[in-house]
Amino acid sequence: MTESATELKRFAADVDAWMAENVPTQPDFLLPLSFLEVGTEQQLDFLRQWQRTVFEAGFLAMHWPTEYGGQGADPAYQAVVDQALARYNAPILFNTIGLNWVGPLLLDIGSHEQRLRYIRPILSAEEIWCQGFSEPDYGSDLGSVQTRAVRDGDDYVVNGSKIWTTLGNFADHMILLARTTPNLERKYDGLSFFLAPMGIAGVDAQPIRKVTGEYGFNQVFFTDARVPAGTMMEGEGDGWRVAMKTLEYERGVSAGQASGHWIVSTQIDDLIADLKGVQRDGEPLFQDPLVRDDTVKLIMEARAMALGRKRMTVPALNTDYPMGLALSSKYRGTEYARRMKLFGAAMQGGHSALYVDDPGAIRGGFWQRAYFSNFGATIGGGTTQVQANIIAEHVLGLPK
Amino acid sequence: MTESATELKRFAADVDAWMAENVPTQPDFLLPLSFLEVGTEQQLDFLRQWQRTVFEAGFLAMHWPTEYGGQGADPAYQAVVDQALARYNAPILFNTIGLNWVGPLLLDIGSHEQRLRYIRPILSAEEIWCQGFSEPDYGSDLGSVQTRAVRDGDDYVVNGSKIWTTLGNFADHMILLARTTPNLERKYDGLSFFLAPMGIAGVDAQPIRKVTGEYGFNQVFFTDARVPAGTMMEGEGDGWRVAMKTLEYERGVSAGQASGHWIVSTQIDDLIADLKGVQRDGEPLFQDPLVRDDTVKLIMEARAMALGRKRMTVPALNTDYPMGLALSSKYRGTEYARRMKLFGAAMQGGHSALYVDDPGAIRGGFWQRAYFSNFGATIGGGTTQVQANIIAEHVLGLPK
Amino acid sequence: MASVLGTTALSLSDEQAMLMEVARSFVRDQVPIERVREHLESASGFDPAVWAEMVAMGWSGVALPEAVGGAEMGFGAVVPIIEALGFGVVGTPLMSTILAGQLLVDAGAGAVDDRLTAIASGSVATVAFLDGGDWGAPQRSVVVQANGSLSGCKHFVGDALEAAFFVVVCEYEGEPALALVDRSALAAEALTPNALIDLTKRSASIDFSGVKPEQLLTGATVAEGIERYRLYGALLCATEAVGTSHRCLTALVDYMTTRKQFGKLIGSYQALKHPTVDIYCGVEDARSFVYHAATLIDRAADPSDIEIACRMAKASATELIGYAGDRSVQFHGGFGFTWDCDSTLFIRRAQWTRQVFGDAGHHRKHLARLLLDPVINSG
Amino acid sequence: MASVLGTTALSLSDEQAMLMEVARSFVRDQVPIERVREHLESASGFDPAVWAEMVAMGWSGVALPEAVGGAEMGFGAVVPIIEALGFGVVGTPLMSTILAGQLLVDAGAGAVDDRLTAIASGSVATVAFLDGGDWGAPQRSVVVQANGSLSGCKHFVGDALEAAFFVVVCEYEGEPALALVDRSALAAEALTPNALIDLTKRSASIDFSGVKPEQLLTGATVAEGIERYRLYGALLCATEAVGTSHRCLTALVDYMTTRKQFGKLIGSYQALKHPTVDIYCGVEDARSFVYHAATLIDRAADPSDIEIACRMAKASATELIGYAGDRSVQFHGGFGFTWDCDSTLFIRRAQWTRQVFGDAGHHRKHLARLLLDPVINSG
Repeated sequence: MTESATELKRFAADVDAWMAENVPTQPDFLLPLSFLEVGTEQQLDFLRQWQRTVFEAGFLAMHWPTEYGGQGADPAYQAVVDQALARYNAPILFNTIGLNWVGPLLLDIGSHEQRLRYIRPILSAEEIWCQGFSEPDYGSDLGSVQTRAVRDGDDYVVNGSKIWTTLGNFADHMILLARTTPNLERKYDGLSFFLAPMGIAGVDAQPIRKVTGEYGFNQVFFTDARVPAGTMMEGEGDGWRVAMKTLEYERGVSAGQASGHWIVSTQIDDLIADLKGVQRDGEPLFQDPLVRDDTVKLIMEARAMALGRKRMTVPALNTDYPMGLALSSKYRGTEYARRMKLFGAAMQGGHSALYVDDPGAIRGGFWQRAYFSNFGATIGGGTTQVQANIIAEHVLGLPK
Repeated sequence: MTESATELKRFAADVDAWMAENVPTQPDFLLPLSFLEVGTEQQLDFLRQWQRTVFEAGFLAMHWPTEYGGQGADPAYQAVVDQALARYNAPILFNTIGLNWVGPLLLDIGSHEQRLRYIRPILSAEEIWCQGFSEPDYGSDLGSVQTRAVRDGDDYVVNGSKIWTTLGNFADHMILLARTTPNLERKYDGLSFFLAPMGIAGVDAQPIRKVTGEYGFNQVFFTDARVPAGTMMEGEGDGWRVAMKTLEYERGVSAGQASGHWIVSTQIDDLIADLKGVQRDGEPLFQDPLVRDDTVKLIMEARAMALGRKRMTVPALNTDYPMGLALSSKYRGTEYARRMKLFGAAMQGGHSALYVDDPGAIRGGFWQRAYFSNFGATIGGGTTQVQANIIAEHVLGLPK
Repeated sequence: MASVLGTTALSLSDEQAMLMEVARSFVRDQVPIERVREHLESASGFDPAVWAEMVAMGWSGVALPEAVGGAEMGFGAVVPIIEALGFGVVGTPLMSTILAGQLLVDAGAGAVDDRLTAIASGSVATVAFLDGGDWGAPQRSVVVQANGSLSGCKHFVGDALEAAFFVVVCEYEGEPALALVDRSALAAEALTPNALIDLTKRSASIDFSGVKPEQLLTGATVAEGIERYRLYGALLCATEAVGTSHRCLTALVDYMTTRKQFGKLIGSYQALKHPTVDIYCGVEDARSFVYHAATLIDRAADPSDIEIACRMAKASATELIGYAGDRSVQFHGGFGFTWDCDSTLFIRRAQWTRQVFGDAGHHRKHLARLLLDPVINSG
Repeated sequence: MASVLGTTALSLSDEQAMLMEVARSFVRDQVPIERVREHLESASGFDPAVWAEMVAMGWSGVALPEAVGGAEMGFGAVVPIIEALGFGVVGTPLMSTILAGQLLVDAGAGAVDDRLTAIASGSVATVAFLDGGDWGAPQRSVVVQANGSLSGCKHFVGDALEAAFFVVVCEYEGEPALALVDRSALAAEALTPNALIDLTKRSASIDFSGVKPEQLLTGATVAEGIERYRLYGALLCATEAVGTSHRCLTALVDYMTTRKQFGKLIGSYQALKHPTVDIYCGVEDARSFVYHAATLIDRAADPSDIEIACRMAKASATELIGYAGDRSVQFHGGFGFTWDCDSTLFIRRAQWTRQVFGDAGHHRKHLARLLLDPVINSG
């Protein structure tokens, strides 16, 4: 074993010990399954405290520069932490827009001052971030953003509305895509990108209730809100390019996220463990040949995706479609998760009819809620159907 | 029982007796599974003789007027015959373009002279018909027909090429869609419809070999072929309308076909009978729970379609989508057949690897050949994908 | 050898057609979806005024004998009514009550006329059937003890809080029996309401231990009645799901013909258009199965034909509503993910429908027995 | 408790990468599909010159020990070669020969070096395995009789007409055994060639009755070797199918980016585009499984990990090529239905691949045993 491998192993042991000690037990209220569903102050306070604890223990942004709050280590160290968080079923690190998109973006193209100003509060969860890209009439179609930002002195006066704004009602800042020049021939050229404060006059976040019955999304209304011109990233008209860069982080095409632990990890192992006791037609569920066949299909799909991630690291096996595995990972992963969670929800017999408030529900109705909740992933950030177009066009070269 | 019901029952008994006596045994060469695959003279002669026999027995076009060769009876009588033909596994009545499209079309909008001239030879199989709609570059897109027909004296001079012309190399006449006026704003207005003779100079049919290894389709080349102007149906520019009328017969939306027995009937019952003896993992095939489940799905699908046909006759159950069941029948039926035949081909273990020339093949490789052959139905006459568009737009009112 | 494709009997009587018309109008005019939504989080889940109107129209007794105040139109007459209610996603105790009434008719042989009379005039009744979560189990764990009182619990008892009395599937001297229990015989704490995924539905667990039934039905008709209850229940849930799936389809088509993305109506994208066609085809199929079963039931057809038809209806409708509900959320995009989108109602109904009276795989397993075994064992 | 997701070992040695490069170039430059087509209806199904070149490159002995003239690069080294041949839809006896050689290595323990030497220098060998059409059966119906001669038939013996000798899976004194039979020991009429659906493949039924094997292998290594033969066979067929499916994908994409209908390239229609994306994802998955298995085999990993990986590879590749071949015919439209379209080769290969060494359902049944039983029995 090389020296660095030995060190990493020792670190993993330390992390393990820390997790055993520090991962909090489940509170008596529902915790969000992902950062998309923080709906109550109670949840917010709990998650804020937990993220701060992880940050202060030195287990967040392991591979970011120390001067901004990171640990200056190899990315492998963060992977070790994230795996331990999943293994210990730890609460999520919820400030995800900040941790995974804004942070990497600032480290990539931000100024030293911007990094100093924004990154540490992201890590400590003192400042919450949200994203203002989608609009009510243009879900996946960012080129058509209508929210206007008009220069007036040192500010831009913003009018319009953003939707599906995760954490919008709790956020201190928003990465905001707005139109600074209307009616250009190339509509993309009229957009600009702001690190906009949320606590200013004229910004109003209205929570949206979801199919799960919970909250977490907002519609954010801007009415003559004065966003300081100094919060613009790059120049006027560069917004599209910056937003596309941000989406690369979202789609996981680029690395650099402070932590991958933004969603409660749900594996087919959990499904088998949770449903082992279910009886179906008088026999244990997993004795039913059809259930076995379906379960094996799901296991194979999960292993195929895991192998695909491994295969990305073997260049000789990626010559035909160099970006293919990466570009298809959201398409594959979110649809797999939908089907797997649905299977978990569906195979409970009568208990499939119960929801989270029923004390008799299997694992508190986890699978039913997870299935519903998962539509956030197959719709948000480019629907499955849009993802299929992206793969067809960018990996296979099929026409638009 | 009403008088007419008693009569019909007596007729059914007569038909039964006739079939028992007259349905020929399987010859020592492959017979076509449908009229789309008549590839050899041997097959042609056999089928021509068989159709003539059925016609002369008075069992063809039972519901067409007697003056043109029909029997002037109720359509129910033809249904009885067709069911008996299927039950006795009789060879197909192969002159299908004539029997099912041209005949009904002439009875619908043809002149008395045209009916007298063409219908009887269609029924007796003395004259074979083919259809010239599709062209190499425009499969399902009939509006773009390029074959030109230019008026010259009493003829139209035709140049161009038609493809997927079933029976084209054996046919005496073609229903031909050609462009008489080019470059119109509404391209549909430039088309005309001919009952074109095939035995004239400048018409050349080249057989096309199919995925099954057999023949049956042709590409037909027209080189300054002189088609008499008198063979035009309706007027110049009416071709699109007449062709659409013809397609209604093809899609089964309108009734009137001389016989429905143009394809070897393949039912899930046959599949079960043929595969009963197959062993799978050391047990009889139909003891395997997954095979049982898949088989039940296919049975249900077949029953659903049969119920759908029955339901078309119950107006109160067709108020929501009045034409829906009819317009979706090709989409449903051909895709069901593909999956069913594939299942029959796939569930034979090692024998699935055999093809029609192997004496050890189950039922002479019927299922493998039928699966391949079935693509003619999911591609021809508007692909499955085009059919889905038709249903979406014409039944549900979704946009183009 | 008979074809596995079997009978294709399918018809609709003038009375059924009339009921369909009336029920559709009622739902359209009286129970718009906004009215349904007002009761999603209430204790009963429905509007008592709506229920009263349904009773006034005679729906709770439509299949009951005239002697007890019913319309004696046959069980098939229930189908167009339930389908219309499914279309409206209307939650009421009608299905529970009709199924309880029919079980009493099938098993009770005249000994329960007072209860049937009560049902016909709007008394809510329900069958306490499930011992646990397994619809495929025998459901015999509640036992009539030597002292005549019951022991054991029943689960997922539909509309239990509204029910005036319960038909409890139980065991008496080793044989299946039905115990009739009046609501008044139960202590309040004997009922534990469920939090169901379908917010238009209600059920509860009930502890019947120590309760003395006021009447006990036994004998051959009971066992047969219970088997028929499983099938009739499957059929009505399938029927309801056909209605709901049809509503889901119309909502989806409406959205797809008005919502634009990337400059085009989303209904023009084949990725949405073609699955919607498959939902449409599924609605037609499941609807055919449902009316096929309704036709056979009232003809007193071969029992195995009725069983096949009911099971096909449930298997078909279950798959349909599961697919329709799921795709409805997805194809509505962001809006589909919100509480305010009616897809929420459809996808939640789909989860409830799937399991109740057995899911598609359960029914196909029985269908394989019914359809394949006779053929493959015939040498 | 270990996760059912198991190991994700996956790597490629430099030698394997080099072989991949060489094999791909060879297929691209030397065996274009037109050359394959020339032999579709010939007796052998392949061009002897192509086979000679493959032997010259050492491919028949790539996994055999150096002692017998092999390259001793491990069985995983076979995978990139077979994948490339799959991409070319090239029919040769390489797979049969390599599997026969590996079975002798696994079961023969040094007693068969002359045969292995012959294989390494290009002698065609094959395993006579199937008693009938059931890949899941024990295959023990050919028996070594008291007089030392065989009784019984084998079916679907790959490349039988080209084979110089046969490794016959049989039974000796109630135990599995391998009989080595030279081609010269068979009368001409003992072989009945099949007419296969895949025109690049060849097989025959062989009646071994009365034939005296020149050598008989018995003992524990034989039973193990036969089990490994089932897995290695599954893996190589999966590997070949990955290559063919990939070729099918490229052909489909080519057509979809050049053919127009209704004024647009057909590749722009989502009804064709999205299923093609699913074929692409299937190719990536199956390819990962294949190289995963190849990695584990050469690491002498836990036998159950190897078994799981091989079975996943076959299950995955079988479903993939079935779907790809079918959609390829459909999406090529009228042209897809013709003999001249290469979809003909793909869809025919798919039918052959599905059944050989067991179909997807067969392997998933075993995977359920391997993956689920330990977990659900662990209390």
